[in-house]
Amino acid sequence: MTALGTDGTRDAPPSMSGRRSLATALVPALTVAVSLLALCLLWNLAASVWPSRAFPGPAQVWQVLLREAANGDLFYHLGVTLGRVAAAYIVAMIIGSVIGVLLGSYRRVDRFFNPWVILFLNIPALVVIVLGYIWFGLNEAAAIGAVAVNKIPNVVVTMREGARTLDPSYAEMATVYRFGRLDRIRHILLPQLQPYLAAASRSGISLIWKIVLVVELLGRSNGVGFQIHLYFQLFDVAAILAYTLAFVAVMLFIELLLVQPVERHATRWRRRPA
Amino acid sequence: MTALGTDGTRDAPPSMSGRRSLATALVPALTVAVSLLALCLLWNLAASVWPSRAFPGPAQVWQVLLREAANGDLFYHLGVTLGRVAAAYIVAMIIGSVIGVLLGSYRRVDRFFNPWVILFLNIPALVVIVLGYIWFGLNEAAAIGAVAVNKIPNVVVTMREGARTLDPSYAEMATVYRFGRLDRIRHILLPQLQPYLAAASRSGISLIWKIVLVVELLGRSNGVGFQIHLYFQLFDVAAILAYTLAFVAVMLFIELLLVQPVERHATRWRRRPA
Amino acid sequence: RIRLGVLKFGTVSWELDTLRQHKFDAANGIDLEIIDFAGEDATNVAMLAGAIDMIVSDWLWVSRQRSEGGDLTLTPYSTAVGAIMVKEGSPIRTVADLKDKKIGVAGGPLDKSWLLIQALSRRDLGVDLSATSDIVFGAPPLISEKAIQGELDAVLNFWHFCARLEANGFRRLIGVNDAAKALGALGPVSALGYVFHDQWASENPDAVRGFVRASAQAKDLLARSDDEWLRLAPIIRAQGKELEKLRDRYRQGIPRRSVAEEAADAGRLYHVLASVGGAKLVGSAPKMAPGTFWQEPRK
Amino acid sequence: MQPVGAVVPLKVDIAEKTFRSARGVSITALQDLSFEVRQGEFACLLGPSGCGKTTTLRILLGLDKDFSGSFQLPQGGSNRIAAVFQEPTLLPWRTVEQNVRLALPKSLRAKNLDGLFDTLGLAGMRSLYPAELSLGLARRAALARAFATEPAVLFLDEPFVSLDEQTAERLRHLLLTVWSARPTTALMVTHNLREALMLSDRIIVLAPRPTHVLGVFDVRLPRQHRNSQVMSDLLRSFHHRFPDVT
Amino acid sequence: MQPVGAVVPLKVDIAEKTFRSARGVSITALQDLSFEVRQGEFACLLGPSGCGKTTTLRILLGLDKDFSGSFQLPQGGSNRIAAVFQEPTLLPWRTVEQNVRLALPKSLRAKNLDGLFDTLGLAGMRSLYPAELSLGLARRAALARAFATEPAVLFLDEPFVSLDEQTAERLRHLLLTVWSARPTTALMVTHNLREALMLSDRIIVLAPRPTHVLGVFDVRLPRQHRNSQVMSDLLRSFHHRFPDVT
Ligand SMILES: Nc1ncnc2c1ncn2[C@@H]1O[C@H](COP(=O)(O)OP(=O)(O)OP(=O)(O)O)[C@@H](O)[C@H]1O
Ligand SMILES: Nc1ncnc2c1ncn2[C@@H]1O[C@H](COP(=O)(O)OP(=O)(O)OP(=O)(O)O)[C@@H](O)[C@H]1O
Ligand SMILES: [Mg+2]
Ligand SMILES: [Mg+2]
Repeated sequence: MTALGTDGTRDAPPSMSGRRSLATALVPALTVAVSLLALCLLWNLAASVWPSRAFPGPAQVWQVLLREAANGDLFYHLGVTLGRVAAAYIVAMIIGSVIGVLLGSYRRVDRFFNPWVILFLNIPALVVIVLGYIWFGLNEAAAIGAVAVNKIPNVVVTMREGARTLDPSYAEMATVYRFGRLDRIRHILLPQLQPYLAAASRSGISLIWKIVLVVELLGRSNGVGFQIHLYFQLFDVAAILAYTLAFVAVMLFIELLLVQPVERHATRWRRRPA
Repeated sequence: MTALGTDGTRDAPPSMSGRRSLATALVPALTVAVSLLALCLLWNLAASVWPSRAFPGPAQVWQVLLREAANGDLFYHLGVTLGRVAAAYIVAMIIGSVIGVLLGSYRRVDRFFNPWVILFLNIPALVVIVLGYIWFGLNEAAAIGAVAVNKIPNVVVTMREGARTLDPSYAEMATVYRFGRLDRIRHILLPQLQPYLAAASRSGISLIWKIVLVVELLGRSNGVGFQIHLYFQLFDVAAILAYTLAFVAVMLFIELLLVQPVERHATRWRRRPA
Repeated sequence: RIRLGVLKFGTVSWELDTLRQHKFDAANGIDLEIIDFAGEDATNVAMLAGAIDMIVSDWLWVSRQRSEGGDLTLTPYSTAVGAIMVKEGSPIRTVADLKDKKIGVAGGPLDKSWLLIQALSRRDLGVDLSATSDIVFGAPPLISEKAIQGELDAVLNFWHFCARLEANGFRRLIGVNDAAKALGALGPVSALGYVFHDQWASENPDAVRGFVRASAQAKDLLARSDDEWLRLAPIIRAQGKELEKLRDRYRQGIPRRSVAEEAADAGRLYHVLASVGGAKLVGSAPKMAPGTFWQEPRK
Repeated sequence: MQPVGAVVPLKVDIAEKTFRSARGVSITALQDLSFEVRQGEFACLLGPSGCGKTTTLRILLGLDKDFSGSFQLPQGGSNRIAAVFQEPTLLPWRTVEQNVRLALPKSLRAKNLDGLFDTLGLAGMRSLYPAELSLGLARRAALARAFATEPAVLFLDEPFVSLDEQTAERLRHLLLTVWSARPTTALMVTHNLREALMLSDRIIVLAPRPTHVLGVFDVRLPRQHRNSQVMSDLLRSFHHRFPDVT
Repeated sequence: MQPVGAVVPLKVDIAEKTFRSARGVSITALQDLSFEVRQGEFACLLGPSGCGKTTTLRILLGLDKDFSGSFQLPQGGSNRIAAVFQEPTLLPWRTVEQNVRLALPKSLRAKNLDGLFDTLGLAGMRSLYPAELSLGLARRAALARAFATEPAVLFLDEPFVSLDEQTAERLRHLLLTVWSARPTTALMVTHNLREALMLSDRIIVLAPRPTHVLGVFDVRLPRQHRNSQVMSDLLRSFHHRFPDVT
């Protein structure tokens, strides 16, 4: 469906477009590298200015990381935690988005359920997790369910705001042209909700990971949260940071290789700053 | 503004417009009352279907609430916690919004700092809190600062999405008519960011409160989090729920008496569902 | 077959590792499954969720559960308790010197050790420590770290944190056991015990008996053999002086009295604690719940 | 030319339509508005700016149900409705071509649109996003969307503004082609009297707000006979009947 | 009528302006576009839809800096610029009156706007939000905003579409009043040749995209003499010079 150049629209000369695609591929990667390097330097500086057992430098953490990676612990616990994060994330995003869009679309329903949302938003993670474990046993389902219940109200709140800002003229156009239910969701609803989905996703993953840490502390025998709390008992901050950074690295990879390309593709229609 | 349909509802005939103002004042209050009642009933039902020491019914929790209120503990700890939540909230929202809008507006800056955002987003609360206490001592400033640092990346992520969706034509209009800096922020920027601010605020307050709980657990000698963990060690779920609900009640009051009226006023320009 | 939930790298796991390493479990006809958790609270939750048969906890908690209708009971594990630690060169010499000092307390205001110290100070010195000193509650590792940093003048921490501090230039101001003795206990009382349900014990009497025997054998070995401690060093995560201190304190903490004696002392302490901690700590029961200490049923 | 089935006209009978603004002001847009358009007829709505023309179309499109009165759409044929809104209302996140195809019923999705895009001068613009179009191009894309659906009823709200006269003229012819290819009832809002006289079978003249029908001007002449001489006569007779309009 | 200081014309000299669409298509909108408008003059830009008129205005307004070439705005006077965009571009969250007042410089904020709103037929609409206006009303509000600022340079992008002829005529007179009250340089985009002939001192005729100036048509007659007879003559001579346009 690419338009060939007709009446004055001409495609870029191939030589130009060749260099451009190389540049567009390299510049972001380079920026990220420089950015991470700067971060490491800053960290190193801070660690040498305030030397403390509680704040090891990057080299120390790197050693621990290698050690834990070598004995396989790192990958095992990271894998388990990532699995839990992914499962809870999917459950929370789907349920939360559906509820959020419904509440944002129907003012009366929202008025009724708003106090519930506020309640669930503010129940401490601890309470939900303990109740989950006690009711459903110390198993994965309870753990993941508890995390999802913790996160869902946050998704609801964000998606509700998104649904409230939907432009009615697009929905009207869809009504006139008798769009099917699926087309409506795909072409009218989701593109408008995209920024809210992105916000809910990014802060969502991080919130879920933080709750998974608590869940693992309170009733699982593996996972990064389990390890982090063990090392906290020993006050081994280097190990805590090693596990944290391993997770952050995974997130960074997902962000750079998956989320950002998808997002760029989804938002390329936007008028960019000149 | 319905998402999936445009079916309208008939408005009241004009003769009713006098009664309308009374109704608009009463109906929401009534809805909230009915909603809370329904929630209590559901809770009661659940508590009697799955009776467990870990899941007391509303009556039991109410008694604990009265007891704690009578001996003054409730108000003292609630007050302390609310103070911390408010302080951390203000700090996090201001700093986070500024950073978020900057990152959303300048693509290069964003590309550079995005890895940092992801890092800070995913550092476990525990790590930040412990480092905060270690560096800055076991004091209020460290506690509030640690909470703010935990929350800021979330605000950044949401506000960044908001800044990315800003409609350039309004900014262009402002440029042509030489709007001052303040006018731009007040009349161009903030109204467009309002839904993102609302989302960041609502889920923000709840996140901050949850982190304050951890902060109070790890190194403060008062506050709701301190109490909750005390009761958690005794496994007194009724008391935990009592403190939780006291906080939720405060939030509900703020929401209904402050946030919602302000929000209604700020968004009355939106085309409402017919 | 026993499912035992413990804090990984906690002191209990040292004993259990020895127990398993030397096959004391099989020797006593039990099949011990150890489930690691990352926090003390986690083991409590797991117990209440029915996922495990046995955890390690303190008798006060057991008593409270019992008086609220639960059927938990315990068998002594260790009498080792914490102490107030100060820096070697600190001017603080007695409890009276703690006035106006900044004291870090691990756990919280309802921590048993803290209450005993308070009771002692009130009785002997007429001083309410929580009023005259600046008390900071916090997580045990954080409190220890802060003591080393020097932000806190004195800390009350759990025994293994104290042992590590001792190896790092701290000295004991007063041990909680000293306080307990001063307040009427005749000997060291096991702060912690293996906790399980009465019902489970009566259904699996052999398992409990076998476990108690196996535990005793392990303790015996740990009391005798220094090599065993060297073997445990990686789990304990300590070496040299720190390891020796931990070993010595652990050995001191091996319960040597009969269950009945301990139960009687615990009952006495209960009164003291109830008077200081009030209903908030012990619940509505005026006395320690009978049966808190598990008595081997006579055959 | 008519399909099987009863021939039902477009029948409008709106007693009142009142808006209540956010600040509480009541604005009555329509009052006792009633007119009819026979099936297969082309009618124009002519009225001052702000009188309630868009409001009327929105009611007929079923987008606003909060009014008193009733209306009836023509029955028979494919029953498909198409509308050209006053603003283009293209989905900004879909290309021009996608915008047009999405509005098509499943059976027409794969339709060849080359001719349509060519006539509209959009041939090179199919892969552009709406934000990359000029306003005139966007309007043409909106027209393409409406024409492509082969509707039985066609509503147009000032479709030919923001276009140069040459392009507008070409599009008017295209509109007539689309309209006559199939039995189509068309209702078009316009401020351009000449356009109305050239295209329509009847012109419904509206009063200022709150609007009602001032009168109906029927143009009975076949379209091919409406040359510039005839147009002058038509204009004169229109001005004679409605001296206050334009 | 001219203020003190050198009289500098509006001078446009754009070598090229090329867009790159999101899908990678290159679109050259302007190529070798150069023209001049003397200070205090009223000029019209006339060109086919999509040729690059809006693009030109955006460059002159300083909203698009990514082009090769240069331009110069007239100097002297208040130096204030006002623009009527092709779409109203009102802030949806501010009322009509707030929209107008916000665009005023601090010194004019408290100005009495009753007369202006009256002439524009917006008297009863001051407290409405833009979403509650018809498109024609919204355009008038945008005109009110531009006129209220008393600009030294005024850019208008098809300001009078979506308006009935009567209203449009009234607003054209208003525009001339505003323009002549103070030394104002005006550049207006329009597709309406009659409008251009009636209002302007010079008409700049543009070619289709990539656009450049086809020719300049100067109307030297004072405006009060442009009666319908003169207009016909002007039209004829315009068509003679630009047979392909309109
Ligand atoms: N949502 C609304 N709330 C309040 N008033 C409204 C609303 N929508 C329209 N109006 C008012 O109704 C009247 C008719 O509006 P409408 O859009 O139908 O006019 P129109 O005839 O299409 O005008 P134009 O030719 O300018 O497009 C206007 O005065 C407008 O201000
Ligand atoms: N952001 C953009 N990206 C790509 N192409 C663009 C962009 N903006 C404008 N164009 C193209 O530039 C050309 C000129 O657009 P412009 O808006 O200046 O036209 P115009 O003369 O104002 O037309 P109209 O009379 O329809 O408003 C059009 O072909 C348009 O598709
Ligand atoms: Mg209209
Ligand atoms: Mg244009």
